[in-house]
Amino acid sequence: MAQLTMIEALRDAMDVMLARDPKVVIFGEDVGYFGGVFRCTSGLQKKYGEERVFDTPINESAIVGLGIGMAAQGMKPCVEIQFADYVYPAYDQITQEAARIRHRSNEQFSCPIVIRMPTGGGIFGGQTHSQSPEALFTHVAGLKVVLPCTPHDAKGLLISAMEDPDPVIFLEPKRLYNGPFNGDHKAPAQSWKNHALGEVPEGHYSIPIGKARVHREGAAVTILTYGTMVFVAEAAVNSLGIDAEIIDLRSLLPLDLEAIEESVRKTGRCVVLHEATKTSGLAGEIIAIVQEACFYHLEAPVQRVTGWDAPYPHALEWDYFPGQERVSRALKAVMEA
Amino acid sequence: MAQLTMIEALRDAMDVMLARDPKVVIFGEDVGYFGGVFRCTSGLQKKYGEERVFDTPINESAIVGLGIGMAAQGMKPCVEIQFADYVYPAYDQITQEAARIRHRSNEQFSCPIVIRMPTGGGIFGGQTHSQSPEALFTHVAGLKVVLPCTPHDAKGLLISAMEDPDPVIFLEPKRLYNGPFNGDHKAPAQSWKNHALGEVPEGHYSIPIGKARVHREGAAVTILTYGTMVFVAEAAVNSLGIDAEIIDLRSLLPLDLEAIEESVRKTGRCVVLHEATKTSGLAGEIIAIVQEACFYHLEAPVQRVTGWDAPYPHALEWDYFPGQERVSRALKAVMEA
Amino acid sequence: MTSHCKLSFAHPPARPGQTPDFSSVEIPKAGLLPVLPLDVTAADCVEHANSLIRVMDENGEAVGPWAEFLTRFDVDTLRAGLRDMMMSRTIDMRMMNAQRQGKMSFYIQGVGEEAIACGFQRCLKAGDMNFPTYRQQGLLIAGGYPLEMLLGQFYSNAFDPLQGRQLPTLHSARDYGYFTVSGNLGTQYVHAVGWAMANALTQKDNISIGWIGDGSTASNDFHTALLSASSYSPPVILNVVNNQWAISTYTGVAKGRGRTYAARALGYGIPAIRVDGNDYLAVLAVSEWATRRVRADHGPVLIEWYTYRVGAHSSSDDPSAYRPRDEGKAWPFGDPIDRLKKHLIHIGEWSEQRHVQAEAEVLSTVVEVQKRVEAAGTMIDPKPIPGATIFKGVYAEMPEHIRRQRQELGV
Amino acid sequence: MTSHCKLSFAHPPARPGQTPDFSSVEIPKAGLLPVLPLDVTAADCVEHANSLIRVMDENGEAVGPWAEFLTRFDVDTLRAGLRDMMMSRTIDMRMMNAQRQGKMSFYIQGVGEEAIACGFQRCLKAGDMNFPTYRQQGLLIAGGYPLEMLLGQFYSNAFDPLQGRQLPTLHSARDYGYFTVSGNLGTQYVHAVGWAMANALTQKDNISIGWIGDGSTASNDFHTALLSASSYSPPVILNVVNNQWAISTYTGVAKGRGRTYAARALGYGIPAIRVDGNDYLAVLAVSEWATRRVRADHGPVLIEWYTYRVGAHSSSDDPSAYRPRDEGKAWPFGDPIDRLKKHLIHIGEWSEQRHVQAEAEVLSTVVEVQKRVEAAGTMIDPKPIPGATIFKGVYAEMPEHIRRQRQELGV
Ligand SMILES: Cc1ncc(C[n+]2csc(CCOP(=O)(O)OP(=O)(O)O)c2C)c(N)n1
Ligand SMILES: Cc1ncc(C[n+]2csc(CCOP(=O)(O)OP(=O)(O)O)c2C)c(N)n1
Ligand SMILES: [Mg+2]
Ligand SMILES: [Mg+2]
Repeated sequence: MAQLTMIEALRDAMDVMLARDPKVVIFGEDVGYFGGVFRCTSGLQKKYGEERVFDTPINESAIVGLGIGMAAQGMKPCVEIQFADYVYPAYDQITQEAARIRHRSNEQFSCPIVIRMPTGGGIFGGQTHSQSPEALFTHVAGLKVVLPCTPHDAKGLLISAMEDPDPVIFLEPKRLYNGPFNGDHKAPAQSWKNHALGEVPEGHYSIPIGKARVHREGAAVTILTYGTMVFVAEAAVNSLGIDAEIIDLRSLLPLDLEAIEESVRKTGRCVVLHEATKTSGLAGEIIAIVQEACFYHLEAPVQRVTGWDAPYPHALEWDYFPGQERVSRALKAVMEA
Repeated sequence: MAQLTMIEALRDAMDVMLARDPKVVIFGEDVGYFGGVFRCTSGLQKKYGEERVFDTPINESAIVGLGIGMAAQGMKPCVEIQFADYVYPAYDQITQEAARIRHRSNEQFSCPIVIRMPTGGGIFGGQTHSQSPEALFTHVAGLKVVLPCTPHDAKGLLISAMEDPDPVIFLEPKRLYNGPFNGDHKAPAQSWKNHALGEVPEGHYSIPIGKARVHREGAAVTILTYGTMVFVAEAAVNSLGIDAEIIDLRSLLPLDLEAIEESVRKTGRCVVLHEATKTSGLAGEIIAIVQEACFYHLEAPVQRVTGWDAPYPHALEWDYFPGQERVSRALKAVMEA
Repeated sequence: MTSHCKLSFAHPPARPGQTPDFSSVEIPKAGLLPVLPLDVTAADCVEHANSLIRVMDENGEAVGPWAEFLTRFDVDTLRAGLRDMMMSRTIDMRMMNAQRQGKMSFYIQGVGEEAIACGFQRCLKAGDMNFPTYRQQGLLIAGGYPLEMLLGQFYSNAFDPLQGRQLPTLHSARDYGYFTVSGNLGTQYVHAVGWAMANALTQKDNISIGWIGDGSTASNDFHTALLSASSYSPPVILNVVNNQWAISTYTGVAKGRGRTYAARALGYGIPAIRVDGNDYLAVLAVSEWATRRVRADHGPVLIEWYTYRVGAHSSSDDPSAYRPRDEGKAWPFGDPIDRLKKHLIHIGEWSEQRHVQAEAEVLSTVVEVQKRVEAAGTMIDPKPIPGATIFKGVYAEMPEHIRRQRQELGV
Repeated sequence: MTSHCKLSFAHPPARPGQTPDFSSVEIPKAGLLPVLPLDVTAADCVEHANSLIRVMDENGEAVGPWAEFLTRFDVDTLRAGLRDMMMSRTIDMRMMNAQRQGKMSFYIQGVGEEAIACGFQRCLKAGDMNFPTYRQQGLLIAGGYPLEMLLGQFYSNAFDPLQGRQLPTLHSARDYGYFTVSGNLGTQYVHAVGWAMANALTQKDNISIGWIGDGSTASNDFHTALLSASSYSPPVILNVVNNQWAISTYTGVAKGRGRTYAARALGYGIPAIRVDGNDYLAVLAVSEWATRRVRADHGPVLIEWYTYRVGAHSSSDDPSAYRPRDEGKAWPFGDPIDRLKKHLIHIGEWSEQRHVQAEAEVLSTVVEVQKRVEAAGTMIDPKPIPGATIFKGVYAEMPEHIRRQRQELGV
């Protein structure tokens, strides 16, 4: 198997799908000739031509709105929003149109569009290159929302998303594009090239949307998380020496209810982590599910560690990012309760 | 004190503020000459002139975007979005601009705008006249979100919102515009005109944002809710004869943490109700808060009763609306657990 | 320069209590404007974007060069067109009544604007797709959509192809080239462009048609659609139905300092023309021209259909609060049904008598269908659709959390 | 008509490896276009929206009727303008270097476009408000913004008026008429219109100015702003800086079939003109005209400034991947600093020698400030701002849940 970065894995998924299905088209700002500001689509226009991979004007509602029209007419658009922070002009088209066309037309029309976007902080991007808006999509029935944290999952989930009959919001933790990141920004950067989870099969394979991945098995406490925080959790767990089960949710809508409930019933303790703003974040939903399904198994209140209720600050990035220290504190609290 | 409908109370608040503060301006689709499709601004243009109360083109991002510019320059715009379902074209301006201008400019600029919009179902409005999008705003730091359920609160909170130095999303439960509604759509319509909560003081008064209202005191179980569901809860409680405490949250961001925590610690049982779609709805956040702060007081899992994860269906409205029956079932479950 | 600036606000020519006043409306003579080449560019249709193409003159005669596009249509088509419009109006009248009787929650009529949708539809072919608003029901009527389904949607009963999901008049009829109507204004305009791009990319020999109201040209989607159509040049016709009103808001508010909606397209390099929308012959002629242009890959075109919303905005609206009660009658371009009738009589293919008879036929057809459909349930006497349908089609496959909710609903 | 339609895609004239090619750019002679009356309407400036106003000819001479607007400015102002541009460029060079050394996270330069912001600012007065993008730093430099604050923002240290909240070049300087720059493209354009409306409604004798890039004219906010300006006619100038590129995307993608960005405004009934943005004299003249017009309550105007983005889009960008490496040098309108220098020499008010000396002065000023500011912390050697500032200003008053979070952060 090849060792790929997450960017290469995503590109590989699009490459595979462009080759397999003539209805796949790829477009977005700078994705055509140049190959995207993160170079995810680099080389694809050259390989498949301008009718398959092309540049758009800077109008996110056009990118999504055109994609909806194409998807309804049987194509499989996979569009890129340059940063998740810029998806809001398309929010109306995504939530009121893409999410509802199948239902409101009683299945006369459908909308198999994939909307890719880099998400999360850790690159000193400030408040407009760091956002984690997943909860703004997981509240919308009709959408699917996924967020892989490894090259292997990135490719497999992107292929699933592109084969899905419904609209999928595909969030890419940009801090993990080139390697895993455990939250210690002073440590030397790691690469996927020498990491087990950087192993990516060639050709077509898929990872089902709706299924979580057990990142680390354990019995003492369940950590429910996704994206960059998976590796932060792992580092915290290793340094504390706790027998934690780390579940990489990766599918945020629908959530893998069975996996969540089973693990927390087993461990009786739970911590939920995400980078997004706390209030009304996805952790709230997850905690509600956990307390409802596992109330009588819980030995301590479920803790959450999240980004603060403030814009992501440029210079104070590491005060904002929920790093190992805060995760460890929560783990200790939930273990000692 | 006068008996007013909620519409009259809202109009009264705007009237009071237009008279008091020359910087108040009111605009939106059809709000000027006509006075709004719900007639909330009826007569105000005539009274204050077109420079204070005016019609806008059908462009919600213009309504909010212009309001932001005006607010930053010291005015106090109170704008109307015709239905909450149509706010999404303005979502970018609200979440990326209004919510963040104070913070990102280190308080050089601010954005005291009020964005009013009718919300919720119960009027056979179908999927585009029934939505409850509060959770899409409560996730956004920098916004305040309120939702009154009585004429008295409507006026007092709207005045507070218009005097607030920060942007306020002001949600109006349209099913309560003319009278309370207990969820029984077959019963004759009630009016605020003969209801205690329809008593509205004249002139200026305000109700602080951030404080909940105890709608009914009780000791056996805490019901945390807001909007139309307050009256549904009341009816269910009365018919079950339970000594429930019903808390009308009315300020959804910030939430009244003390009121929530105190009540649940007292009762040990809790049900959370809202009309909005379940997954990632505000109930999740509230449950997360409750279980974190009151874990050792809880005698049963917190239950939630919400709208389903589907678009609001036109004809099947009453299968969608979380009525007394579902609320009663949850209350019984939490009491018997 | 010490005096400050003053904002301007657009006002309609008359308000309730005043006499309707259309004196500022320019009424070019029929037949004056030349025909444009199919591959006309934006720069070459400035006049057509600012004036008004009219084909039928005061006597009911088809005049001028645009009439050449009528040769494709025989007189049976014109009579069918008349019937389409009568059918549309009769349904509107009956349904407004049914709504007032509480049999349905809501209704939106298109009275006065019938020529546009009914005429345009005649130039489409199988596989073309309209992206309509709530006020283009005429497309379905002229397109042969079964009346049972049309009415079934209003009553949300077993005849309703959408199983009660949508408000009355928010139809969806894929097989009849009618995209699922959104309650959110504007959004469909961009979909039309995307659909047309898909047609081009997958080598489908079909066009798509966006529809939008004058008020909704203010929406971001209007810009988005024009921009995208300008960037990629797909086979799409962009229709603007300018009926002077957006609920209570005068069209001047959306138009601002601009002269016409058509002219707005020119800035995007999209050719645009303006047409008397109450002139069925002009509608046919220009629609024929536009569909030919777009099918021949000369790129998008925008058409502003100039008309007047005679009825209330919807069954929830009372226009007497914001405009003179009889403004519709004063509309200088007349009534589309009357005018086509006059033309047909003028050319000796119709008579007052046949008209009365046709009216009776149309009415009895509608009444018969209405009875049959109402028997399957109205809002007064609903025959419930099963609650479980709420969860059907949220996704192609039902996920676990929704399965649990369906269970909780107990269905 | 059986063949299907083909989409069109815009392409730049040359790609990497090819010779820069501006042969399709029309270069009207300086001084040709007549001056427009201050109250010109959209209909009367079609030529000005499609051609290019140029004041300085090849010899550095100010020619034609637009030069009359230069009489307000004495030669000291022109020399100050030259210095503004030199300062802007020097800061760009030094900061790009500092960024490459890892001292700051990110930088956006404006090389090649200096005349526009620097010149425009000279026509503003206290209380006017710009709504800039990240590339209008020249407004601050020409507006006398203290360099300590400008550089402090780049280094996010104690000199930073925004306390590290924002990316470098996303300034906010209320007292200098500079609205807080958003990273989300386009949004500010509408704010400019709203601010101008507030000025009119509260009888403030000031104007506002929206700034947007060519690529960002595609944004919905561009439409929204034009529409609103058209509807209410507030005192606002809407600037479009057309520098041919939007990151890697050629300007043709946003322009589509439209001829110019200025022409787009005409459809909204907003007068619009197009100006050689590398001609400092033209910038001054047209800015003077536009500010006079708008202050005199003749309503909004849109100006397309035609220029070229010489540098990379940002410090994260490498333009050699998408355009010829030396395309900037081939730009037919030259370099704004060279051109103003030439003019000043031509009129006998400057010399090569003085220029070299001025360069040295500017550089030493920047170097001195840079040293002082860097001493307060760079990204290599940060002097942390307290973490608690994260929570400051989310709201005017800190709510309980944020107070708890601050406590949790332990600050
Ligand atoms: C995004 C959005 N904003 C507001 C509305 C409310 N609304 C429904 S119809 C209408 C007026 C539309 O006017 P116009 O586009 O002229 O179409 P017409 O009704 O005249 O056919 C408005 C404001 C809506 N449905 N969607
Ligand atoms: C809404 C939004 N979409 C995308 C981006 C990413 N982005 C930043 S700058 C840029 C290009 C802007 O080009 P243009 O408007 O021409 O301005 P220029 O950089 O040339 O000055 C893009 C696409 C953004 N910041 N905001
Ligand atoms: Mg209209
Ligand atoms: Mg540019």
